[in-house]
Amino acid sequence: MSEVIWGLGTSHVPSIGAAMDRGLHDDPVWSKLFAGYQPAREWLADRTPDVAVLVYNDHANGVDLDVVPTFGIGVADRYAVADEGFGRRAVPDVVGHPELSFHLLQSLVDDGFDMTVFRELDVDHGFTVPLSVWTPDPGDAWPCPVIPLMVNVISYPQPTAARCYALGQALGRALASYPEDITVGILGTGGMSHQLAGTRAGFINPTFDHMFLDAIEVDPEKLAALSREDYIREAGSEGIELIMWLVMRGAMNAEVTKVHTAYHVPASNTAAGLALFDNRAPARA
Amino acid sequence: MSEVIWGLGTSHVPSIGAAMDRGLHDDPVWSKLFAGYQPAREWLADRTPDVAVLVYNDHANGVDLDVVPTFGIGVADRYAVADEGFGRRAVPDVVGHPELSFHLLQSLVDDGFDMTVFRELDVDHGFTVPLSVWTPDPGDAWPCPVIPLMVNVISYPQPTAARCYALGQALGRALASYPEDITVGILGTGGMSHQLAGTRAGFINPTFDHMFLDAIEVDPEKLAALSREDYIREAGSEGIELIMWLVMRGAMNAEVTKVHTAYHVPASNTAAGLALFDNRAPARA
Amino acid sequence: MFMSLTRAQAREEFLADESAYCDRFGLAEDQTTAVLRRDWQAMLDLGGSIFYVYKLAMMDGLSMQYLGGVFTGMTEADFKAAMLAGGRTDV
Amino acid sequence: MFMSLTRAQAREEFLADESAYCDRFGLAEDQTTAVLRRDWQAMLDLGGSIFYVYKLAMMDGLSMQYLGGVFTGMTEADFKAAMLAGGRTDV
Ligand SMILES: [Fe+3]
Ligand SMILES: [Fe+3]
Repeated sequence: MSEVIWGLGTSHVPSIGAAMDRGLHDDPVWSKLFAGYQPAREWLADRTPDVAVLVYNDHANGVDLDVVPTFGIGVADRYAVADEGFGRRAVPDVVGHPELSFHLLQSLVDDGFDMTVFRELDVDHGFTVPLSVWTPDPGDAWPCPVIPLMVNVISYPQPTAARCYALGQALGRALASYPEDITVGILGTGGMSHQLAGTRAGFINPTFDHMFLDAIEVDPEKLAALSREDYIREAGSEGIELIMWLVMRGAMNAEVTKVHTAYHVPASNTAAGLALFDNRAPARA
Repeated sequence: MSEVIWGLGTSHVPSIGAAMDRGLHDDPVWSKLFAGYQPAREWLADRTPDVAVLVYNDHANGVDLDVVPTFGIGVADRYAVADEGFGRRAVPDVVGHPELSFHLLQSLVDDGFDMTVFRELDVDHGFTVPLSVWTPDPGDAWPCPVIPLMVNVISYPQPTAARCYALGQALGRALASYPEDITVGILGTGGMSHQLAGTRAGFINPTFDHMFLDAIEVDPEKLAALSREDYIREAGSEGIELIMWLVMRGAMNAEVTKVHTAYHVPASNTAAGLALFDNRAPARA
Repeated sequence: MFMSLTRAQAREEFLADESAYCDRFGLAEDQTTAVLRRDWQAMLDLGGSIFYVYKLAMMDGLSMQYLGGVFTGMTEADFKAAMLAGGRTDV
Repeated sequence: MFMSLTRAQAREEFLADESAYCDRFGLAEDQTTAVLRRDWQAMLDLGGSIFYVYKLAMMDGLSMQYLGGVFTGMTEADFKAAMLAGGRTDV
């Protein structure tokens, strides 16, 4: 069986990637955000898994909005970095893990999750920014193969938070039944509170965000019980991306150990948050 | 609420469409097949619903195999007839029903079905041949708006028969909760036994097909309990298309009244079957 | 149509003749007008996704914070300042 | 690549230079060879879906029953006759 060793929740704001690509680590606007990432990056550097599963959403870059899958999974051996309208980010393409992808696909479909399969997929900032948060200087390659798990959060009706949490639990079962002994890291991405368009553009709700950062560790069921409308009202129309953290959390043990959390406003128009959890029982740490 | 008034299961063999398009109704190879359709066509001609939902699969014509949704639903106001490699069939484009589509989409997603949404979709023989079986001479337009419900049956892993039956039941609930009083016909398409490629090419299993034609009326649970492998072994690699009849059946009442069934071998390489059920209680017929 | 702007060549074609490019993709007249006039609010009102609309803004060298200002009736500088001050917590 | 054959113009381009067309889509050498030689079984073995492969057969004016013959070592006439006799019920 494969073992989930950690789970990382993180925002995927494009400007975080842009700031890193332009070397603004020490810029006064950005330094506080990046300082908040540092303890997580150090802990993760010593715990590179054999494979990572990255739960994210595309922003009309890899997939046209004419076709909107609720849940998708990549089964390719390579995912190119997308050109989002201004040339692609200068970061490595993503190496996949087709064997584990196919195992997860089959397990999830048999478990009643109606996955859309991507044999080809370009990945956008929703995917590459979390990789950069994890690994600021990847060099020629990201630390390990990564499997994309795509969630529709940008087009109504999004899946419910409860369904995302259930997908995470099914993902946990699927990983546990993989024949090989490998270690896995899971990334849940997006959020935190933000709204890009409309009269509420610029909306930020730190109270909700802090509640979320606490509850994702100790009481994910509470977050899974919130409706689509709850998320949009409390976290803004794009804050509903937070439901993707529940997929990550669902794949982990009931009890996890918090390694680090960070919260910063703003990254561009968005509240940026990070939460890193150790999935191994304390005795084994 | 909307009311499902009938359910029609039918094969969608492309050569049936081609034979109709070339006026081969009375050709000796085809006349027996078309004679079998006649009673169903007459019954249906008097019972045109306000909208139809057509459960089908695409054959790498409307959607590239690089992206394979397990379940998809169209929400467009129009679906063009696809060019499958030899020019499009000379039949009308399909008029959709976006309002009912959106209602079904929302209900199904809230009910835990992970639909892929198609805002644009070309429909191939899997869609237009069943429409021709229902309505041989559509003239300028099909009898009513039709909503495509797409199922992956051509790429492993297909959804289980049980999941298809559950989708049908959810579809039935979604239709029942539609605010307007409209009548609906449901078409489940594909099958019956056939295999196109490999050493078993040409495989036909009339015993299984007749069992299926009986059980789809009186014991759909039995068919829903069969595995993917059962279908492929008993009905051939493309015979697994029959799981789409279970979506149709699931949306109907526990008890339905058989109007007509027909069975014919071969339509090209395929066993062609038809089953028409009245969903109204006998007292109302 | 905005999806096509993820290809560099398409971006050149668009800039060369914006109106012809809109025609090519079958945009309605009010949609084309909104694009040509850069009426960002109208693009949203006519059904454009913010993620598509943003692709056009990026080509114009405009930021999401500029758009945020447009949607809320602020200047870009005021919108940026509001974000740096912790965002709009009261809406 | 086979998906592109649903467009009439692409079919013309393919027929004009099949090998160049395969290159354009990045087919491996063994895949290109299978296409050029119309080695239908090899196309399947190399991972081609029957529904893609059939698009090529259709362009050649070949039927699914011709392919059925190829896969089972029969002539098209024999395969057709077997189907008309009720199909292959014993495999
Ligand atoms: Fe996002
Ligand atoms: Fe079919």
